[in-house]
Amino acid sequence: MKLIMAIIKPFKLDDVREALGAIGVEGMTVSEVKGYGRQKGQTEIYRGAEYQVKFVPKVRLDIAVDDDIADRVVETIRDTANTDKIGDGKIFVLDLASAMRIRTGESGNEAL
Amino acid sequence: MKLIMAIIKPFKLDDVREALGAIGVEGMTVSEVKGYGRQKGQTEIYRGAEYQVKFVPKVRLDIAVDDDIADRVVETIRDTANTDKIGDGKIFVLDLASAMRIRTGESGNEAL
Amino acid sequence: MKLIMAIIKPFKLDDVREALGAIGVEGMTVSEVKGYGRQKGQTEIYRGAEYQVKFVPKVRLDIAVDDDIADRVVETIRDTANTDKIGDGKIFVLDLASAMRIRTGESGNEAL
Amino acid sequence: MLRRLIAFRSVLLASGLAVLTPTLALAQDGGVNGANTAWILTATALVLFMTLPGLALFYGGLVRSNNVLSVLMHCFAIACLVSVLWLVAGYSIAFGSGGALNQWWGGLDKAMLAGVGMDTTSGDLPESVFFMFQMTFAIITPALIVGAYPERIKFGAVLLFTALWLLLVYAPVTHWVWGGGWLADRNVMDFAGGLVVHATAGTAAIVLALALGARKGFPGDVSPPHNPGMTMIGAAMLWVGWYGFNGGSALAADGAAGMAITVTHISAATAALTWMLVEWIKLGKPSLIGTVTGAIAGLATITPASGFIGPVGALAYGIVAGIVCYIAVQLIKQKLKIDDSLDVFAVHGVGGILGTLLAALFASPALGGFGYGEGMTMTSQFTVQVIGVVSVVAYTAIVSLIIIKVTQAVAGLRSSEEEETMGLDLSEHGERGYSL
Amino acid sequence: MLRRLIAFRSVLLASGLAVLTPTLALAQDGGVNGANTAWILTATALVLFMTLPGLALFYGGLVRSNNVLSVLMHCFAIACLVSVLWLVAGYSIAFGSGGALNQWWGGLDKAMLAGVGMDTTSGDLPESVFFMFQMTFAIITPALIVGAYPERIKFGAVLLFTALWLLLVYAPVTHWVWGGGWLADRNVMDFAGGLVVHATAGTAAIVLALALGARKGFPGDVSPPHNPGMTMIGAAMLWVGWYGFNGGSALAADGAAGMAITVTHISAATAALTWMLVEWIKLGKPSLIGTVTGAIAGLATITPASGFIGPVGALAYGIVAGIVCYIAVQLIKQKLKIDDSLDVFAVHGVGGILGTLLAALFASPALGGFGYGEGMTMTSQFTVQVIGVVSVVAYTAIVSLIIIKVTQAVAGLRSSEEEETMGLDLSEHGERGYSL
Amino acid sequence: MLRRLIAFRSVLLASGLAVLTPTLALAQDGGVNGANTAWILTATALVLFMTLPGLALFYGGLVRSNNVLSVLMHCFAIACLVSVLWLVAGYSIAFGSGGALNQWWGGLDKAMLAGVGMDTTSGDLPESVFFMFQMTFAIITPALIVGAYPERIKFGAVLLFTALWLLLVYAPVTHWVWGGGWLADRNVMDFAGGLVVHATAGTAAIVLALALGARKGFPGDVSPPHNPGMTMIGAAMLWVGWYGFNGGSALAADGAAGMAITVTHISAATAALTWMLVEWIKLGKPSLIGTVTGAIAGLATITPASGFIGPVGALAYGIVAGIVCYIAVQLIKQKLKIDDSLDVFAVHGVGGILGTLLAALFASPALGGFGYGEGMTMTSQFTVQVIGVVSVVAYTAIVSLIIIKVTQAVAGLRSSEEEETMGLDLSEHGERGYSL
Ligand SMILES: Nc1ncnc2c1ncn2[C@@H]1O[C@H](COP(=O)(O)OP(=O)(O)O)[C@@H](O)[C@H]1O
Ligand SMILES: Nc1ncnc2c1ncn2[C@@H]1O[C@H](COP(=O)(O)OP(=O)(O)O)[C@@H](O)[C@H]1O
Ligand SMILES: Nc1ncnc2c1ncn2[C@@H]1O[C@H](COP(=O)(O)OP(=O)(O)O)[C@@H](O)[C@H]1O
Repeated sequence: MKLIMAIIKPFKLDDVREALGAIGVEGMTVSEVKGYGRQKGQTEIYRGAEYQVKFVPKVRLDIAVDDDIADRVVETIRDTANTDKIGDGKIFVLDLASAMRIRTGESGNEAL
Repeated sequence: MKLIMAIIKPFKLDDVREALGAIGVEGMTVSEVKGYGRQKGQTEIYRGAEYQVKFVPKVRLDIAVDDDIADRVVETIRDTANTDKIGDGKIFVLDLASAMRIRTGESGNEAL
Repeated sequence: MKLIMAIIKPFKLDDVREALGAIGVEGMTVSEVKGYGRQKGQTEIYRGAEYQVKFVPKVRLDIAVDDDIADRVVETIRDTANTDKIGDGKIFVLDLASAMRIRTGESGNEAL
Repeated sequence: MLRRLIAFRSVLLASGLAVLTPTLALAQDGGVNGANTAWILTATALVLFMTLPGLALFYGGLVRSNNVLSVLMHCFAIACLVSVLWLVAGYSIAFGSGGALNQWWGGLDKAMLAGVGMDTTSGDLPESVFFMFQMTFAIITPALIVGAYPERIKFGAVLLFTALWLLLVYAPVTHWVWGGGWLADRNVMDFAGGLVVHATAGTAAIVLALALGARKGFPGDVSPPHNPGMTMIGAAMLWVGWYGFNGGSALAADGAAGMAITVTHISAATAALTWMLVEWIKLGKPSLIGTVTGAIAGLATITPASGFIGPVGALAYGIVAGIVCYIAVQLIKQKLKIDDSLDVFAVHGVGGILGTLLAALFASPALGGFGYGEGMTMTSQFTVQVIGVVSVVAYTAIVSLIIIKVTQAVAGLRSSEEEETMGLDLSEHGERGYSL
Repeated sequence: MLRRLIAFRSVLLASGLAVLTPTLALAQDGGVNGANTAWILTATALVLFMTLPGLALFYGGLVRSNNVLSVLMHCFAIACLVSVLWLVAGYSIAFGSGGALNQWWGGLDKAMLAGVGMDTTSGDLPESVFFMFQMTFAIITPALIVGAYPERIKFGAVLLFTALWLLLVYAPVTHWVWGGGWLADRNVMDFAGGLVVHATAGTAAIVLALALGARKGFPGDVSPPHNPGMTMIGAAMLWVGWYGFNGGSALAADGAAGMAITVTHISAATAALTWMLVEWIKLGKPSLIGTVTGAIAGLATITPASGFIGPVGALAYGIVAGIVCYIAVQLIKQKLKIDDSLDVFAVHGVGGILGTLLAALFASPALGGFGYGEGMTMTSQFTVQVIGVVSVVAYTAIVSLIIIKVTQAVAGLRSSEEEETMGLDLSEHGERGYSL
Repeated sequence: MLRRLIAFRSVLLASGLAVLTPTLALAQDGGVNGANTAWILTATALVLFMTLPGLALFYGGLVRSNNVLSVLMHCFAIACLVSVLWLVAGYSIAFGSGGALNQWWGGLDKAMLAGVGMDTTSGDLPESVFFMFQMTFAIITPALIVGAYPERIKFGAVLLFTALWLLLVYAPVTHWVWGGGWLADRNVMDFAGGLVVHATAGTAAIVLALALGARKGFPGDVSPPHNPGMTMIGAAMLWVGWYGFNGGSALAADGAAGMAITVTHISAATAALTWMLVEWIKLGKPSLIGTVTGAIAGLATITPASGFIGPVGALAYGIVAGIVCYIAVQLIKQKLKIDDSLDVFAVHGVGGILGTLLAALFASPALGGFGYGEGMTMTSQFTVQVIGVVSVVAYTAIVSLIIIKVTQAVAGLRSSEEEETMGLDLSEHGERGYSL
């Protein structure tokens, strides 16, 4: 199993979720995060003074998936979250040692 | 060492923390996350229009532990966070390459 | 590649970000988290009743880096985030199976 | 000449209420009545408070969190812009004596308050006080329209539309009804602005909503109100301020003002409870936003009638307002799919029109009301009310549409999709609502 | 007949203050005094503002973030419900002339404001104005009780309890004290509602808190106030509105009103500083919530005395209120472990009772006060005050308990544990407070 | 003796405005005018509302989220402290008759309101009402200074500085200008507090900002306002309350009050639009915070002139205020790098001084104003205004500096760096602003 961690632009969340649903991924966990990278944050101006907002709001998806479909999930996220503009984000893949569904105690692929 | 990442219902947080304390786990890091899965979010109605809240508020625990007790930690979370209702959440386990305590520079099990 | 996950004190965020920039790490993802550990939260008092805040606000950095510089990144965080006081936080290192930049589709070290 | 007061007084006199205790003993011709002045000064502050910050909060809580500042900005900037224009020409168009054209507008004699000093009076009030009191009405009317276009309009369009609309719609209509124009001559009953304020704002709102198009995602996928508590605070302030709106429209600190706030309050309370019950029965839960919306519906609906009907009539007004405005919201949003985003027409337009028509009924002494003007009967009054509603709605719709076309040509109406997604706070004003 | 005004005036006259400058020259028998009307119209708006949104915010900031809307909803719905009931029967029970039973209640003669028109007067005010002013008191009193039961009560129970309580407790007690009933006959001193408002609300609150049981986790593990700034805003609005509450209770724009707001303000300021200092000394830090709570304690405490005592007495009132109410909070919550969640009894009940008793002392000219009614001395007055407190508290406690039992049987009192965990905003109203 | 009123009236009389409609018919010597009393009671509530919660919110929204409660606490505690001190000595120093030293201060005759009862009058108002009205001015002035020192000052220092400053700066300067002191004798024009309120507060603010040093990270790296909506709400409340501030300063419900609120409102609206336009042109976007700051600048600037100039003058005031205060903010923060954190001097100090000087110009009937006092011309008046500004600013600066040194020695001024990083909410008050 893999744990796929994707950092994407917030307004792409709904699209990505739907695209993943279409290929059979029904569960995921989402967090609001702040990204630092090439893309710079907005400048805000209050009473004439500039405030450089150093972070850019991003959304992070954590998705545990079976090894079989990991590549397809990565591709799907890539295709859907892509806007060809700087700051589109990253997809990281980690090996998952084990997984368990709390409600049933099932583990492995059953748990996802 | 393992990094145990558990997604649970928010109101179970205190119980889980206490149960883990009882088996010797004193440290953890908690984030507020939103879960997508079988459990659906609440419907809210404003002026007669329905708003389907697509996410369910969840809490995510990240707990770094020695390999020895990893299984016991997973079991304890499972037992305490379980309500037998849909949406109870998941426990994922990852291998941890290394750990360090910033204050002292200790590493490995000492750092936890 | 490694995924370095560091839990630090919020007011150290800017220092750490700058120090990492100085050694060539330009990207990272930041989340606000709550820490449980040796350091205890603030006590608040409202109308004479004590409220023990059990969590301590922390900031979590997720940084994907090339294996080469992983150790240097860990050391840099350690040095910059250290205040010699309890609650300075932890640095965890995980192995990263793969990485991809959404915008370009580049993968591996190119993606970071 | 203060036709509004005179018109109102004559209504009372004609209906046998001439025995109204004379509180005006102090005010000889041209004299100032200190007590009435004290109350209208207060009422002016109360009505300003309705917009700043009442209405701004009421609307601000209903939008997404990344548009809250833009809504506050709309209300604030409109208040400023209207104030200046009211001085420059608006007041004169509304309350000047337009000479030969007096049926249609008040002319420009009083532009820049020409000839008005500390000792100039209007009725038994200093004219400066009457000018200010009326200005707060001129402010809130275009501010009500803000509810039609949040989350997607350009800020420049808000300003240009408002400026033209104030001078070309609000000021003339005010003259017709309160300034001695053709509807006043026909004895139309509009105590505190069912036609002048709510019908005009509601009509303009729906025209603008249609011209602008719906928000991205409407109707199925728009975000819920980001802060219902803010909306409740705004509603509470509107309610309190409405004492000045309707009570101040008596232009005196007397029993007419007291009765006006009584019926106003009862209608608001009844409509809120009614809306709450409807939701409870239909949806299973009574919501805060529904309840406070009901109160505003009750307030808007009784506004034109608040000087003419009694407490029992006010109960009826509240029940009708709660049910009809609730249905109107569902109809316009869900059936007609018009994104009048914060329901300006359904609440204010429908309420104002309804209240104006029902006034002809409930003014009847048989229904606890205080009677009709000289020579008027329930039927003749109702006819006049219908004429008033139709002409004001039609005029407002047509002129608003023209103004919208001009605005679109000059300043553009709608933000880009990217700006809409980002939220107007950042895209139009460069600010964020909450850094918690 | 306006016994309250008369009682108060006679107190002043009897104490040698007959030389009060006659501001009432305009008001012959049955005449309306415009200046007084202007002030009481304003005071009515101010007191409504205390509940909507003042008290709602004061309480709303103190609960968990997922209960904030339910608290606002309680206050808003209570305001609406009481308004309608006040028209239907409440006002008549409180201020009607009850005939043979006038010692106990005012009867139903004035139900639906029967016989009250624009020109009906009460003293030198239009009766509609007096009706409205008193209505705002009737609104805030059951709204104060909201602080006893947040985060765990069913919404239906709030409505049913409030309706019965208004008619069976508030209205009769008001008649006893201000409507010409048996306590008025005994010259009880309660200028603006120490007994009528604060003692009744506080007593009902603690009875209800006991009947309902504590919140989950109380006392060790409840959440801290989710928004102390909101509480401060509410407290500020309550303070400003209290000028209308106590200053309006003079029912005139004169030196009595001026002195009432003076002592009211001084007591609030002093009590806030006192509470702040107590916290600073005892807990090491002065808190915002403590300071504003002190101000409210000072306001509640001086309310019954605000027409009878002088500025130096007000300083003493403030110090005593700050210390005694602080101790009362600790005692009830920490010692007795009663979850009167937002300290209604400790602040309002204790404050109102304390202020009522101390009034007998500080009304003494020797202590800077303005004296007693005809034939009264400090001792005889104190006896009357004790009788007033004991009877009002006992009556309120007993009748409230019966109402609670009825409510429990009809509507149920308490939410399920799951609903409580989820928060009442979602479980009872289907809304969320913040989507930031 | 009420020199302020007399001074003002004489200005009017001398300038040929003696025909002001006599609204004061009721008030014989020592008599109370009910209408004026009603209005000043209201104005008192409005001005209190400006600080609690208006100014508190205006400032609270501009700081970081972990300092919001400390700012609210500063305003609230200052209000309480000043109220008690105003009773104890402040009012007497400002408005007592200081005997031989009356040019400089009012002495202690009226300390604790000695000799003031319900029937004591000041002009045609009950003295208690005048005392309270003036108290609300005494509250807001030191509260304005809060904007200079947020996020880094010790709470004890706030209290000690405020107490000394009220008695040693505010009260004497008030006596000079409004209490019959040396500047009143020279016919200085300051209708509602350009010198007394805004110049003193602004001057003290910049001295304190210099003594305290800048916030960590200033200027490049401070956090943006955490809640601009809160700031807008506060600004709206300040605007509404300002009707009481400037309109109440007429001390009567008459045409002078009406004209005062007219010009006040026009100046606020114009300055807001001006500031908005400047930002739009210079920075590409009009911001909410800029716009509301402009309104406050317009209000502060017209304050000293609001009884002397006409509506066209008010337009000019608004434009000048918007531009000059905008430049002043940039100059002080960006050029001089002085961390007067919320721009107290740039907005209130500069505005108040500017308005005081311009009053000599725009009072001219040729510019639509209402003329000068007996024997005064534009030139002689301007000279007096310059003397007033220089002496008030110099006196305030010197005495404030001494008070700061004393405060530093006794209580310490500045929080530790760790406390500053943590935020004053937790470090000084043990509370958190938001638990959402
Ligand atoms: N090395 C990294 N480790 C973790 N997250 C990163 C890293 N680099 C970038 N990110 C995340 O990816 C986001 C997008 O990166 P950015 O450099 O702005 O654009 P792009 O990916 O298009 O080059 C950042 O905002 C940050 O959240
Ligand atoms: N594949 C997944 N990867 C990551 N998180 C998941 C995944 N599936 C579910 N989750 C998380 O677990 C939570 C519970 O899952 P859900 O399907 O609702 O219930 P259950 O686990 O009882 O079947 C979700 O809200 C989500 O946060
Ligand atoms: N076992 C653990 N797993 C994950 N996070 C941990 C663990 N132990 C501590 N932490 C995180 O590190 C932070 C600091 O730990 P703490 O014990 O307070 O101080 P220190 O690291 O100085 O001994 C905690 O607040 C928590 O966020």
